[in-house]
Amino acid sequence: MNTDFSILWGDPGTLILSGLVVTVKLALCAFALAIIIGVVMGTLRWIGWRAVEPFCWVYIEFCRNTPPVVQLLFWYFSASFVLPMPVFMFLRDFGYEFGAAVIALAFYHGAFYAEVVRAGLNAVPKGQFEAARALGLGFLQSLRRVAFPQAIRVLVPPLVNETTALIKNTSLAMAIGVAEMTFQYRAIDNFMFRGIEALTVITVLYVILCLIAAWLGRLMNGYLSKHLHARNATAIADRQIVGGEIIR
Amino acid sequence: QSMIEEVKERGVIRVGVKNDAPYLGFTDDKGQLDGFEIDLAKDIAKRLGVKIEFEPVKASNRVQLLQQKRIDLIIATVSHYRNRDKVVDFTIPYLYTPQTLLVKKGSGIKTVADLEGKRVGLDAGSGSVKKLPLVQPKVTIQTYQNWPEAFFALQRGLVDAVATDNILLAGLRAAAPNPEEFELLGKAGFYGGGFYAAAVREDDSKSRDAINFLLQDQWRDGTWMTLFNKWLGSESKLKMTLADFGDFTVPDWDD
Amino acid sequence: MMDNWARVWTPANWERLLVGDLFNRGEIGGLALTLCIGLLAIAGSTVIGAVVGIMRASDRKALNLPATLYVQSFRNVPLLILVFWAYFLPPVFGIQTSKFLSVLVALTLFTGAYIAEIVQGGIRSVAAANLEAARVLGLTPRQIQFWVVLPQAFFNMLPALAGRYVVSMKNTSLAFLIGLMDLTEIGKQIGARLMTSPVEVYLTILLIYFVVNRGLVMCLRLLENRQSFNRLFLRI
Amino acid sequence: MRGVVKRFGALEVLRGIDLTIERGEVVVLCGPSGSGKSTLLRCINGLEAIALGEVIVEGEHVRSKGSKLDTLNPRIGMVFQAFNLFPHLTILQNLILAPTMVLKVPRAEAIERARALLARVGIEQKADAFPDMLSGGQQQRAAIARALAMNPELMLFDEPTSALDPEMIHEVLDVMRDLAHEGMTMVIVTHEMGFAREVASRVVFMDEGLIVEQAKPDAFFSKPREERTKQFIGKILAR
Amino acid sequence: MRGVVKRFGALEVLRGIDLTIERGEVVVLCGPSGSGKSTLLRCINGLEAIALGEVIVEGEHVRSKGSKLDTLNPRIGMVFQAFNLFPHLTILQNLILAPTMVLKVPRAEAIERARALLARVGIEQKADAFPDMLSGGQQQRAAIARALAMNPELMLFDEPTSALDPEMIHEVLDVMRDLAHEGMTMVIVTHEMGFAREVASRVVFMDEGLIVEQAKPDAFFSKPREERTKQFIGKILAR
Ligand SMILES: Nc1ncnc2c1ncn2[C@@H]1O[C@H](COP(=O)(O)OP(=O)(O)OP(=O)(O)O)[C@@H](O)[C@H]1O
Ligand SMILES: Nc1ncnc2c1ncn2[C@@H]1O[C@H](COP(=O)(O)OP(=O)(O)OP(=O)(O)O)[C@@H](O)[C@H]1O
Ligand SMILES: [Mg+2]
Ligand SMILES: [Mg+2]
Repeated sequence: MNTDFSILWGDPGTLILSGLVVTVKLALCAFALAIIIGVVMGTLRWIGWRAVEPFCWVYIEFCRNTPPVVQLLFWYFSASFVLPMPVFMFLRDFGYEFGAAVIALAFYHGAFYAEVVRAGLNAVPKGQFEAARALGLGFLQSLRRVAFPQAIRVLVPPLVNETTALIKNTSLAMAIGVAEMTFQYRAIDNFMFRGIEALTVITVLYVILCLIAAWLGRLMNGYLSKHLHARNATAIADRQIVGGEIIR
Repeated sequence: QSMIEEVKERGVIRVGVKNDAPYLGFTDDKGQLDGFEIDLAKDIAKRLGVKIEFEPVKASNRVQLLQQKRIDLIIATVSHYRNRDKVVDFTIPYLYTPQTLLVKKGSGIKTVADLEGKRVGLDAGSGSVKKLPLVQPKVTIQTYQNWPEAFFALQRGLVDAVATDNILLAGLRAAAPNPEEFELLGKAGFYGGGFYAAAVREDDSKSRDAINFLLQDQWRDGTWMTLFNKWLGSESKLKMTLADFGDFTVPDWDD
Repeated sequence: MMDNWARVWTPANWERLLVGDLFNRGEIGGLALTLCIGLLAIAGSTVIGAVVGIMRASDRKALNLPATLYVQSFRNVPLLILVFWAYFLPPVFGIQTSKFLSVLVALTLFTGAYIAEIVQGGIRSVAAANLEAARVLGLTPRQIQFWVVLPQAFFNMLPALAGRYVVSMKNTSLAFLIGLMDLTEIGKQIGARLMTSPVEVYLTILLIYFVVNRGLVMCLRLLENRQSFNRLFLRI
Repeated sequence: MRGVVKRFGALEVLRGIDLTIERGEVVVLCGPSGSGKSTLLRCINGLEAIALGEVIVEGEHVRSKGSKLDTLNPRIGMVFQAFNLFPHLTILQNLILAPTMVLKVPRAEAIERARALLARVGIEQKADAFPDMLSGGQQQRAAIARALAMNPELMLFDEPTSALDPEMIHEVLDVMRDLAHEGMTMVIVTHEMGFAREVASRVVFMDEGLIVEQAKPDAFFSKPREERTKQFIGKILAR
Repeated sequence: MRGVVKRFGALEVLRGIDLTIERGEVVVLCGPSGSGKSTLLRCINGLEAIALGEVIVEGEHVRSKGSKLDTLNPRIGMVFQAFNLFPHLTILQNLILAPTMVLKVPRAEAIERARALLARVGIEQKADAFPDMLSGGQQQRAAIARALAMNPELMLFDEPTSALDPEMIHEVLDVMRDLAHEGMTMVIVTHEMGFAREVASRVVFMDEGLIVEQAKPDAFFSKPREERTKQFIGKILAR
């Protein structure tokens, strides 16, 4: 095996770096959108509202049972049917592949975040929410002041788990030609025949990205346990989480 | 040991071919591989007196497959580029094709110059990924996993043009259910050209020569012409003429 | 729109989607191949996961450390990258692998790391009080592990395990990126052949995946019923 | 409260309850486990929707879909068996949360009132502690104070002492006794019969979703009319 | 049991306990929460290691490192507040697990004995149910049967009724009463003073890790000697 990592100081290195930037951007955008979907959907499911229940069910089951990469391709190629033409044309010139990847990843991971949020809310003892209601607090008030602050402790570990999954899944965006890291690795392999070197580097970079996410999660957990004195919640967390996945 | 000896010993030649290039190498409705290159490969195997095994390859992995000895020979729309010569050995060409653009009718794109600020769809592994920006720096390149996907993208308006070998584009257009909606730019759109050649592993001149001789034999006894007419020329759906190949003339191989 | 569906849903296409070229050329593909990879990976990763998970739950450093290293390194790399490694690295050392094997190995190791975490969590989740009850009855540590901890751990981790199995079934779809004729790749080929209607093709694939994975989940639900599980596996 | 029927799926938990509670009354609800006592309390403040019948508090119908989205009447206080203090807030924050958010009492005023209430239940020095640093009895007293902070017209107690150790039960019952003497209207589910005898103005005995018997406490304990009641009292006192 | 001292970190939970229990005695341990009652029981069967002193059961030292790896004496049965039945096994399987595995009783014989025990505690028809399909009282009776299946010489009960509803407490106390009358040696931590008075041969009162007073139940309840005991009894009975 003749590897030569010094070539990475040249063009391949620049390519990987630009890929890294795209990967990070993609992960951040998808994360932000997915969290919003997750919180809204998770709360809706937790309420158990008859009217929206089937809708939520279909969405979540669809996402849980179909491969993200096929979803990605599906959204990408069908968007021009679904979106109104002006919107589509605007998006297209704006860098539609990136947008499609963000939307597909957010849509997919939003379903998992929703399950995490719901499980977190379920882990807050039922009496807590009832006590808040018995005091006359409104739904949103109870949610914001009582349910979420307690749920969040339970939420962090599985949330970190899902987030690393999201970061890893950004690599699928290469299938629709988003120039992220894996894409750049393929390009380097194709045109410069320096696959092994590039693969080594991006593997390390992915590990670092995932570890950063885990580290941020731990920071957040530390912050929360300092500022939310909630031993009860921790006890619940220990019980509900198996292998970092909340038992559903 | 050279590839050609190995193959004879084994009794099987493993050929990397395309399965998504209409009329060159593609899967028919029954899932069988068929096309011009497939028939060329079959003929080579016949002349070698060995069985043939096809391995569908993509532009993005065909070289690695060859290097890793997963396949013995590539006949998969590989254009003979100099930088590729560093990693594989090319045979003599079996086809020349200019490179041009496929656009929607009425798009207003007539030449490569019109591509300024437009989006062009390409296969992720095709040479045009590097070449097109050299000709037209102000183009946005969007890559796909294969050519048909790039063509869907054109259909759906995700890109304004698909740019590659004329013959591939003609195949894509002809295979589409609505060919009349698309326009192959032809001569005006030519921005380059390439010799399709078979490739064997680097530093295996013995095998390359063997394949070269077989390719020459195909020219001489008319096999090549028959196959060309069957898939691309007069008897085919494409009805391509020499003009479509940039007035490329058949070379005369002597001993 | 309707005739697009008709073009996609032909008997020949269905045959290719479900079994590939099995009948023509004896090459398995499509859903059959996807199931092959998926189920083999599930079986393999469960074995790996159980062993590594027990190692992870142990207090002994010699067991714990390598297990942790394995889990941490495989969980933090995209599966796609692992597939590329499994595909491109062995030939560098002159080892011949097939695409099938590469995908299988990558998927098995990847899923194994996740299952190890689940197994570890399952073991830790058995209530301490329950262990004390077993000790008070005079059971030895080994008996407790085998008859009290592991069965209970199994129930506790079943939902997470089922989730992971489904994920690994979905992950087989990455096989197409190295050109293995799995369901996704066959779907793409049909799309390439028809040269249009990708929406219909992808929807069809999504539907097949959905049905298969939902079915898998439902089968696993049966196990979650303690009664039937007890009848099947526990002979006391 | 008239003809109240409550079902959970096929299970009819309350099978037609008529009960009127006058202002200033202290009603003790008792009955075997599963007889529907808690459910009845929860129907009064609307935590559960009722299937048939009506619940009228101060001339107003309690209309609740029993969904998490409803806002309940803040003038009905409720104290739970499990205290249900908010673990992420200090005791003081627990007390001022609802007044400031629902009644829009200014924060300073709410704090002042909260401190007064804590003093009244005897845990003023714990204002800045978190709930899980308190003993069970102290937590329950804080929970009562939290309910009182909303100036309720009616207080519901669901087995307020059954999660407590014997020694702590006392402290809580003392607080409740004081409340009763001050004329608060209360409905109490409890198994503490001594306490019931002492403070109740009426004892209501429920079984299987129906009110079997109601009477003044003396009459109830000394000469219960129904067979079922006798059995129950026998068992409870036999311990 | 002589001079037993137990520490959790810096906290000295048992501060020198001397206690001798004769065969056939029924000892009721009582005392305020946190006084070390549960810890004492756990030291007797070796669930916790002791720091100083010695515990001798039937002439043998109980030597336990308090680690999970110890195998404990199967002749000391223990019943927990939280039942701790194995949720993945049926009641019958719960009962035969230890006899077949530890005492190597043949399966058929173990089943026979288990059924007899279940009949004795009155839940023979629940043999094939899973624990969580049973009421609390039934679960606790099953737990007692499970302990009895090992033919224990000594039974330890740690607040066996305090997780139960009043009516179920009864069923469990009845089973325990029968056991006492049959001459089983028992150590019981409980707050059920009526029961203690009836069956105990001796009541031991603990506070802050020390035995404050021990006496025959009549003497204990009617004329306690120590001030602390008086307080405690006063509070418990005042309810
Ligand atoms: N949310 C619910 N869903 C289904 N059934 C319920 C629900 N809440 C209560 N029940 C059932 O309704 C019946 C009455 O319950 P309730 O809690 O009112 O009884 P209770 O008298 O308060 O008993 P306890 O003394 O045990 O608290 C029980 O059989 C219970 O199982
Ligand atoms: N594993 C442990 N680690 C540290 N401290 C402990 C542990 N177990 C018990 N303690 C402490 O030891 C003291 C005595 O506990 P123990 O459970 O024996 O009391 P108890 O008399 O049984 O009380 P209760 O009536 O509440 O059950 C308590 O202060 C308790 O906090
Ligand atoms: Mg109740
Ligand atoms: Mg205790």
